[in-house]
Amino acid sequence: MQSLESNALEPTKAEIQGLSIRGKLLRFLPVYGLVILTIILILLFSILLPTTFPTLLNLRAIISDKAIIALLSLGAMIPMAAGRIDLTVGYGIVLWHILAISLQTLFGIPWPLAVVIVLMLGAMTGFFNGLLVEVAKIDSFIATLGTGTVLYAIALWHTGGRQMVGVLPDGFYALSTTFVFGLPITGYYLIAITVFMWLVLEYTPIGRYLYAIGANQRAAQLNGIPTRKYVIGAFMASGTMTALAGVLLASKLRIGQASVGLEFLLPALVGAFLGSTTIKPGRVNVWGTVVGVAILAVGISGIQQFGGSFWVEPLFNGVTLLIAIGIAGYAQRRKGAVKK
Amino acid sequence: MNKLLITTLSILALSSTGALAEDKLPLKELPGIADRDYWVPGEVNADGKLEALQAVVGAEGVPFTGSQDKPVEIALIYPSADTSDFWARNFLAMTKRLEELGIKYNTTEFASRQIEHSLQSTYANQVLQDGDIYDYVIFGPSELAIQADNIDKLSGEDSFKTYVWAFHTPLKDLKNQPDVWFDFSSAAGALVMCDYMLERLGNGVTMAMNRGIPGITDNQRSGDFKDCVMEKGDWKVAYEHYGEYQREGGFEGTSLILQAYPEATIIHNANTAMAMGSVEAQVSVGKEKEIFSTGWGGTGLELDAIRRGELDATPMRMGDDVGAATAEAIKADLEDRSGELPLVFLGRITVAHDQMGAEELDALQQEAFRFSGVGALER
Amino acid sequence: MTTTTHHPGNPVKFSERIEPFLAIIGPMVMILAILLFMGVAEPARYFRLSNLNLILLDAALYMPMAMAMTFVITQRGIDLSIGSVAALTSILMAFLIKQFGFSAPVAITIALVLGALCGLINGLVITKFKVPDLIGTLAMDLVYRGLALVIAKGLVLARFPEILTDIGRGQIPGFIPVPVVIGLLTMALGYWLLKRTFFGRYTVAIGSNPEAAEMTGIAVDRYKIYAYVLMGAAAALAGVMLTGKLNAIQATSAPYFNLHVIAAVVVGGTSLFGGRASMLGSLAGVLLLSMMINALVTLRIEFFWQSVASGVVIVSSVALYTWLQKKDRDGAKGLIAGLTTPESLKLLRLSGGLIAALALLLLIGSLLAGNPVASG
Amino acid sequence: MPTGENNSGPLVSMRSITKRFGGVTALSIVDLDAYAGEVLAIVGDNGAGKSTLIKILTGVYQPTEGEIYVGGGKLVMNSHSDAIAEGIDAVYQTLALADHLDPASNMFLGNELTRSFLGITVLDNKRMREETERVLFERLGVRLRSLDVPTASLSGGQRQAVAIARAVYHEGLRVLVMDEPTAALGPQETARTLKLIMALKAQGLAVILISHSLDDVFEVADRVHVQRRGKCAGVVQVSQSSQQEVLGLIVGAEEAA
Repeated sequence: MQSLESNALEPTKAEIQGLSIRGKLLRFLPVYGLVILTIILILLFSILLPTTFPTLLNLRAIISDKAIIALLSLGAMIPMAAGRIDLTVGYGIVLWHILAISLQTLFGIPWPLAVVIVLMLGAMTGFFNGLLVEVAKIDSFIATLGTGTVLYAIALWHTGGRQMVGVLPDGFYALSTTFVFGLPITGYYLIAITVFMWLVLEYTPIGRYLYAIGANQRAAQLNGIPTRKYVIGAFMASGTMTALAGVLLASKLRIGQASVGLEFLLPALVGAFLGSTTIKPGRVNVWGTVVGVAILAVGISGIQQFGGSFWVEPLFNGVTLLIAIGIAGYAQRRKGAVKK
Repeated sequence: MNKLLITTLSILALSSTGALAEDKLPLKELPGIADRDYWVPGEVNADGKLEALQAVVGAEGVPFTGSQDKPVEIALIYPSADTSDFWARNFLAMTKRLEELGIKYNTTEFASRQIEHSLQSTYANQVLQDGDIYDYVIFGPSELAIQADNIDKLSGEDSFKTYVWAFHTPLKDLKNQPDVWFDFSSAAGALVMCDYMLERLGNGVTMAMNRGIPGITDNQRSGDFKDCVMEKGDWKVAYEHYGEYQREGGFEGTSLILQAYPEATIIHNANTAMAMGSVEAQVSVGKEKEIFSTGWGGTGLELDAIRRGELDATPMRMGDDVGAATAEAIKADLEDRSGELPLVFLGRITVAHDQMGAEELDALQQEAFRFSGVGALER
Repeated sequence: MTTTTHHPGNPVKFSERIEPFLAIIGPMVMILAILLFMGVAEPARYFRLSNLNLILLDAALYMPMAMAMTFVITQRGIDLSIGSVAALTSILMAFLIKQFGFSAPVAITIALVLGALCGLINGLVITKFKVPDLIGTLAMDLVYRGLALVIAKGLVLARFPEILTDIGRGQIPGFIPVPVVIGLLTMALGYWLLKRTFFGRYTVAIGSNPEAAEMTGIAVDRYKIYAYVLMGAAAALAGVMLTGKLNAIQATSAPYFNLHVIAAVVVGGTSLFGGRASMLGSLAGVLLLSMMINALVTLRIEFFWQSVASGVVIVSSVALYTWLQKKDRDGAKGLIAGLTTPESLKLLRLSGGLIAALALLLLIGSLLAGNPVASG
Repeated sequence: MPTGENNSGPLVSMRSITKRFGGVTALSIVDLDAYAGEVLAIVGDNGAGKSTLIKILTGVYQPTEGEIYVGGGKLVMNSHSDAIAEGIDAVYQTLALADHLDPASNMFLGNELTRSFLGITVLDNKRMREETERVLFERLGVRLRSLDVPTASLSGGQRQAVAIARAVYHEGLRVLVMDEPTAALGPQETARTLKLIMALKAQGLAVILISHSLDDVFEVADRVHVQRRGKCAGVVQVSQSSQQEVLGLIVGAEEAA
């Protein structure tokens, strides 16, 4: 299944130099199309809903609501860069947010340790996924589907239909509820992680190698890149990010239950996929992913303020994804046409 | 192969005899009966039977006097895999009450997720196939209309009694009615709540709503309540958000309401999860004292929120009534008194609110969760 | 020179002779394991005609989709939208019957055509927009689900004409249920399509070597679209069967069709990397998953084991197949030998380290543990 | 000297072929002639334009400028199937085989034999199998142990035979292009493949052989066409030349006359 090909088509410097302004615009449109669309949407909603949309309150609501999905998206995009998919981001968050609470309430483990244990478990799950994919050579879709179902089953077994509730230390709640300069702290986590991942993926050999593996694993191998190590590492990173998202979700919800979390899987994947259509079109990338999650957040929030209903979300997610990949596909064909 | 044919025929034969018992329904007619494809409890319950069972359930258990050569076998088919602890509490209440009554029992659970209608259907078929094992089958439909045929099939089986949980509207076109429907009536709860809210807040108020998913439950919890306050108290509804019964949905809806519809001073939430999300959104902008927000169900979380002064009122179910009543029904059946049971049992509902003292709330909670226990569930 | 069917030289090697059946060894071994286990654990209840009926009835729903998905996956594609297609088309069918008084056969036909149309859209998105299958069908899944919700809201449409319930759960007296007949017929159709038609031949060729297929003049895009159209129609058929089975339908129905069907097909030995198709395997895969759930229910085992079991079965049967193939290629190297390479040792050390760290953390945690604060 | 040059005109001629991709010129004014019953080798460095040249000859690419003549008539081809219709086919280095299909399915890929069954056209697998067996043996002298296994399980030479059989099955085949047929083969298999080429030549085909191995070229070819930097660096008769001379042309040490 060649579902995650990496074929970047951002314009090169040389290419840009020779172009007219119109040409440059045409060339950049697909690259920043989603960003522009996001800005247009924000402006549009701000004009139409001047009193309610462009408010600090709304910004807070969007950030505290979507930061976790953005983290999941960023987690999911790491294996994607290496041409693999990780479905455990959706199943994992169910178990991790439950464990983050139950380790404290059922076993009395202090919260910082509980958090570290959950993160470790996340990394281990990622490691296991990596083993299945790279050592047992099972397709990542099936492998992570398998581990995901098992994680989910453990969550069901562990809770037995109960909600995990308990009075938890304020320090644990503070992980997600603190406000810094008027905005939820989760937003700052997101920025920090985004910048860190951006630096690693764009400016270190790790990122180069991951993208190289995603583009052509065989070639990467022949060039001496230890692909196995990097793919396993990518899954571990994604597992840890999922666990982090789970911890933050637990701190935000204060309740752990098996019915929460699975619904994050699709939006998280959609965010990462959307991300692959912008900034660095043709391959998943950090800022693109953030933009992808942002446009969905903005769009859905705006439409809902118009009184949109519960069906808005899937429809908007789907249509946006279609349009974005349509634009990217168009750009790709234009480029292809030039080549022939 | 012939055996199958015979089974098929015999099931057909059974269902036709089973239908006879329900020929007498409805017992009386209430307004709108022609427009409904279901009966409301008042139409099918013989006078006094519901109240009698409610009284038994509210009182101390009277031990079972008969003898059992073996434990009764109970199968539970319900969508408990991913919902709140509603099903777990019912289960606990039933089993604890059975123990209190001195009835020996074995349970087998067939759980699924709420949206796995097909799996539940598979379970129903399999339990039916193993009908010889079970004495009682408790069925919590994933969705009433979708599981109607399975209710019918299970009810048509003679080797066990069929009890339905979480619904209280007997469908008219079932060939076989289950022996008892056990539920809380959201419609009744909506009316209790409506009366309380009008008395407390007066007329002409503007409200916004976090509704669930369009459907019968939301129509009763939110729709009936809305109709009642608009009609009796001339209230206005500024906005209705569908939060899909999710905490996230409640948070989102409330954030939206707070900024887009500041005229709304009351926020209705159609379940606990949304109420918690709603309260959280209010707290995050410091508006929890200005907004009068309501929940649904009076679960421990909601009562805690009321104690913290974040949530203001909620129609509170005596949660363990359903499970306890099921145990009482089993006892009545074992004592050959099943004729005394109503067709529809409704658990008791009262309003818990922020003007109650701590002790009052505690007592209410104690009563509601007398079997499954106040607070987090231990199973 | 006359052609003879007699081949000189060495007799055909055993491994070559079983090659065509290698794909279904995985599910067959698992099925056998279930049968053996149930033969010991609960033979009386598991092995009876009515239970076979139940298993088949459960599996029948997935047969048409597994058939079509075999083609899609063989072409290196995937379709995540089938659950939504099933829901959307059957909702529309239900509306036509309940609200507009269409006769059931007409409405069913319309549903199937609509399903094919959804498949066509998927195919066009993938071939013309050049969108990877995974993303394209994921997007369309959201769109179809959204449309179904727009149309039906939370409404449940129930009580359909008899023909529909016959399709979904009818029983031919003394014989197997109608849906099973339908399911097996679609499977047979799939087998025929795969072996006897251009579509089947080109499906394998496209999945096996897309460039070669293109070079030999095969209209690759068109045949890809055919596969998605077939998939859409099959999903719609499954939707109709589901509606009939439950005698009711809702926009949120059929939530996990895609994963279940993909799992069944992959367990059946069809490769996600394309080119390797096994229609018999897909049938075995569907049966395996149904038998497994049925066995767990018969044993009255707690429900979450279903999840665990399906996860384990999926992964292990794919792993088994991969291992068999690898063994075939690289010579029979034992599992133990594979574990002692320096690379594997490093991995073992890493996992050991992780587990040790975790154990240490848990130990520290329990030392520091205060009283559990379980009350809310 | 078995070149057809003296008997008649060339079977296929390419005249002044130029091919540009965007701003890059891959071929510039190249001529090429191939005669029936002759093996013409094309050699040259990577990027010299060998594969572009044969892709134009086989209709995969269209030339930016220049013409192709077959049997004296001008030819305009829009696709590879046009070339096949004109009797020009190619066996690519990758062999273009679907490894999961059996040899017969591969041999007839895109050109299946059918029969009518109850008015429905279905594939005639039995006849394709028989034909495959016949063609492999009669034209190439190859017998496979089993025709029921996936092509992937055959040896390199056998796979090559299947790919060649696919090309020669076409009755009207006149020109067969072979792209690096021996690149991935061991010495034994290479010898067998060269024998196949000689057999095809004996059957009167014009064989165009692209190869890096001058040993192979000097073993089977009659003439050698040397490509260098998108241009033809010279055409030499094998019988009147040496490997040194050809090597010189390839690297540009001496310009050909």
